[in-house]
Amino acid sequence: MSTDIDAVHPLDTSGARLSIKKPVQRFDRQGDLSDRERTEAAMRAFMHEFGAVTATYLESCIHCGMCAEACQYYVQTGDPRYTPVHKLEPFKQAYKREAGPFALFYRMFNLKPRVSADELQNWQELLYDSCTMCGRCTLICPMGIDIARLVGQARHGMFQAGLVPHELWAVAERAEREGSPLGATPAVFKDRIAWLSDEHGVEIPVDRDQADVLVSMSSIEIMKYPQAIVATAKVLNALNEKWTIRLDGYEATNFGMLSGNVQWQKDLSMKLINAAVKCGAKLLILPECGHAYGAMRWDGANVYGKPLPFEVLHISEYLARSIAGGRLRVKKAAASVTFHDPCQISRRGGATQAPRDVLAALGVELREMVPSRMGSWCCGGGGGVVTIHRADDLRYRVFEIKMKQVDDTGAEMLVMSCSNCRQTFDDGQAHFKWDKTAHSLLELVADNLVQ
Amino acid sequence: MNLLDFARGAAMKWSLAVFVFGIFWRLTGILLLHRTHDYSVPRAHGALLGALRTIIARSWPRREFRARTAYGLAVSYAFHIGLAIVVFGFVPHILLIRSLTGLGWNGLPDGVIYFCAVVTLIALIMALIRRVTHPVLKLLSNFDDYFSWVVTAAPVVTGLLTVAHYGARYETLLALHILSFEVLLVWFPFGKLMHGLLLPVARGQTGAFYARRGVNP
Amino acid sequence: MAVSTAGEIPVRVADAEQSCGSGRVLAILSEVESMLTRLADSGTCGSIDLRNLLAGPGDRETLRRILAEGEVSAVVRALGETQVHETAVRGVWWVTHCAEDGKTVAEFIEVTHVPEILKTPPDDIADGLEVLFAKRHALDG
Amino acid sequence: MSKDDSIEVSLRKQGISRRAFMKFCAATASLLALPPAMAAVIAETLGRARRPSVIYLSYQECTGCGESLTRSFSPTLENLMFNVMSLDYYETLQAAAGTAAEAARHTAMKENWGKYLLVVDGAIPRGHDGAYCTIAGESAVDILTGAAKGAAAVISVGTCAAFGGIPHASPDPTGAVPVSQVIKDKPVINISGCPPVPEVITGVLAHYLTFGSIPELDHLGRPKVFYGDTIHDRCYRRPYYDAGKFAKTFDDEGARNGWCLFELGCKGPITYNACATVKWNQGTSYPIQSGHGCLGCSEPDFWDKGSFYQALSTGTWSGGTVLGAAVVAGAAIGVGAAVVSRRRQARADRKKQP
Repeated sequence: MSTDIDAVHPLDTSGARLSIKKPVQRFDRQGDLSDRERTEAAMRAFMHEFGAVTATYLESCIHCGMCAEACQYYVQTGDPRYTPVHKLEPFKQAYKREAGPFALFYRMFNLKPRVSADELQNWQELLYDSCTMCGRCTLICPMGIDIARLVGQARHGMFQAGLVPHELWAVAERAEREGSPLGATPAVFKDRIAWLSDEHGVEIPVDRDQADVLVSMSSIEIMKYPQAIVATAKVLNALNEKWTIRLDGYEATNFGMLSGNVQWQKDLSMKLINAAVKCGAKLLILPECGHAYGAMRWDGANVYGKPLPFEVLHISEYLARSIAGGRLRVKKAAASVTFHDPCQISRRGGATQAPRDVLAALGVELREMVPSRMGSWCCGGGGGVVTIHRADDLRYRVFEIKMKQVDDTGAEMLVMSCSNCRQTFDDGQAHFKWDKTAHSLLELVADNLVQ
Repeated sequence: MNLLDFARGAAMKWSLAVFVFGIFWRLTGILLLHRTHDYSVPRAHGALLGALRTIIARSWPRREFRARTAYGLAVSYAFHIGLAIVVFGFVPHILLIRSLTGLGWNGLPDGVIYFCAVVTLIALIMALIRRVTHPVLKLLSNFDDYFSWVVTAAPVVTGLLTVAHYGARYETLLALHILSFEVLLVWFPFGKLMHGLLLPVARGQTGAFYARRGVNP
Repeated sequence: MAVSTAGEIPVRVADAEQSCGSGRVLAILSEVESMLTRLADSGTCGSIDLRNLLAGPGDRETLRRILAEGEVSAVVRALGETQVHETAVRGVWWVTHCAEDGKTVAEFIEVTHVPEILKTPPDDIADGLEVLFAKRHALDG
Repeated sequence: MSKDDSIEVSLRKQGISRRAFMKFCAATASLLALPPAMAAVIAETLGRARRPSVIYLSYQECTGCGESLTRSFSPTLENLMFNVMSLDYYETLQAAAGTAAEAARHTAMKENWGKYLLVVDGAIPRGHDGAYCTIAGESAVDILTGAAKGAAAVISVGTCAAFGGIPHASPDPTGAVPVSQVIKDKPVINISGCPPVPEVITGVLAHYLTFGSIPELDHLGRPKVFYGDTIHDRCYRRPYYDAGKFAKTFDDEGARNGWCLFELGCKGPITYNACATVKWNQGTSYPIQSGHGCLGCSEPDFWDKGSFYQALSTGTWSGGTVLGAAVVAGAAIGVGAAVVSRRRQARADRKKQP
């Protein structure tokens, strides 16, 4: 008996301190489905994804392994399991067996066996803990396979199988139930607004019937960086916008999307869309949040099933546009700055130039990280990974890349436009006792407004 | 009927038939699966241009990836270019292409072809060594990878033996060379070699998808 | 272009200077050189059959021009002419066997003091004696 | 001239000098690609040998091979060649006819039983019990079988005798077969070619006379000394092939410059014969030197291997309809596969809803 335990948890005598080697990766399960029910549920969800575009990607992989070289998890650990396309193995196997052109033969001769619950469980770590869907692999793939998008699709099956890391499942479930993943319920939010309005002496309109601009927030901002709300209000008031926050639709984060629940993703997006439609907004401003941009700017209309009747802008885009139009004036802020590109806004969202235009208007010396913009390294907290506690060690390892990048610029100030990145930076700063603090682009602008 | 007659006759006919049959099967089987309409407002127009740009630009890695991919890339480029030169530059091959398609062009001197074939073979061997030693490639590789390697390397080896008249009589070597290529033709649509045709589709759809977002992937 | 007579057929005579076979000519020359060395050192004779060596148009002319004509020329009349020439490279002979219609049937380079065909065979010497005896007998008579 | 004389004695009686004989031996050694020093050995052996009896049978043939044979060397040397043999039966050349001719054959066979050389040109029709070719009421198959019984060796001259040749070509109405399919218990030397190079025929005879054995043969029964290399290997135009310079038509600049004829369908690379070295008409030329690609006539079934003008590296099939059908079938199955997958997906979606 004791030998079994020793085999599962062998002594690690090679490290700096003596310890037990990391146990076999644990996985979480939701619900009490049987293994068979779990795989069948996963298959049904996978099947839904196998359209022509996904099929082309899954057919095209040449097993060249280049995607590993773009992935922060592989680069930092050298563990081949973190090869991005390997994370899709069960998804790919399901495709070949169920929907590909030769599926009939794969099934007839069992050339590709049925995906098992064990496999799905083993892949939980690969599809969640070690993938932020940052899309660097999409950029390197010589066949142009959008691996990050496929990981998102594979998560749909994982959710249906009830095989999501527990914390991520829990925040998603809370978001669906309470409207916010982090306890920023309408009541809590309302209290916060009232308090912030008093404290900072800014007017924050709530629940206007009619408004040109609807402002949404991230729970992370509401709960952890409430200054962002004040900063937003300052900017919009300075611009004399007819704007509002609505308590029936304010949450921009979408943990339904990150965890892989299509229905919850839709529910969360529809709240925001309905609120904007209700107040006749011409513009929906998304907060400093990366995945919110992907969920609303690019997926919103598809969830809605038709083009959205309003424009969607990330706050950095809104700032850049306002400054370019001469409506918003900012003071020169003398400092050297480096800017962290949030993956979903920059590499996968296309709003890469806007924050740089804003920084240029602020007159700061921008010291770009190498690489930056499209090729930028992820902070390691995206894709819901920052919520998963068991992934902390791995996350800190990949964060080392980011710290080195920032240090190498020698810039005095670190700026970004994503509160999820920001909280990942804050956590990394605390863990490593690092001397760099992450700042918000929006707050930097708000602090330097010309009244 | 000897081996060469078989290779030039029935085997060529049926291998070509399987080749086109398989290609159409696989392409229609993939491309006719369902598609969804994207209702999001594009940041930029020119999805087609984006597709074309990615189809071409993705042939070369972005600056930030170059150092880490240089070796694998050099090896793959070596055998891809080598194969292209040998397949499209050697006069007997051009004649085959002309007899099938009516298109012809001038060939390269044999010395150049032999050199390229040897380089190609060396690069293929290096690629194989890398595949069986590199932890990532070892993990990813399956039967398709190794079999596709064999059917790609076999025509190069038999071709070199044929021009060198080494190992058997010329007509036997020529027959084996043609047959080995026919095996490649038969395998092409069903394995990873199909990436030759899927490449523009996969790159193109990514290029078009991100061009809408104003991203140049 | 209609060709009505043989003379109109556009024929180009291969140029010996641009012969593709010059590599072969060089190979023959080096073989001749090693044979000549052996002849000088140990008296061993050698010969090269040119049949399969001078395949390209112009090869023969090139080789002949290089070796050039020497001091000795002889003709053997037996079943057609056999021409024997010493080349300018002494000890190197060019032997051409022709049939009665003048066509070449075999061609050799011989590296020797005297080519075998010039020497009188023992049987023929006996024949010679008989002939001489007959001629002298006739004069005596 | 007595049959019992040695070859040397019989030649001397014809007034052929020793020098002339030496010259013939030198030419023979050269022909057989033997080292020049072997001429003396040939002279020695031939000098002492008895003149062998040769019986020459002709079946489904055009007499091209015989025409070729009688043009080996120049007339004088050719005479010499025939003079060292005793050609006891050859319908084309012999004066005798009818029953006298058949009697001559039977006499020669009886007198030289077990020692004579049997030369055959033409394919043997086996269809309808050999009814397509009979001589004096006897079928070709029977005559050949009978004559072969007493032969020391059998020589098939020409592609028809060696491989079936044109009579055997599709659709082969007479069931023509090569000699080697009729005679299984005797060594058969195949001297293929349509016709064979004359010097190759005489060379093989000379080899047999000199060494008393059959030369080393390749897997198709052809003497390696003449059929050991391809035309392509020995072609003087080979450097152009290696340099990638090809004539594209028979009257373009490349053709006039004497470039390689591969693109014009030359079968030199797969044809084993001595044309490029021995050449034709006393070493004057050979097809490629005269501007035409090799037809591959010394190879089996050369007549049925597609156009003479189609390059070797191309296919010999014509199957546009097969390819068209493959496209349609592939697309149909692909569409079917996609439809099936879509249905399965729709079913999965329905199951997912509740």
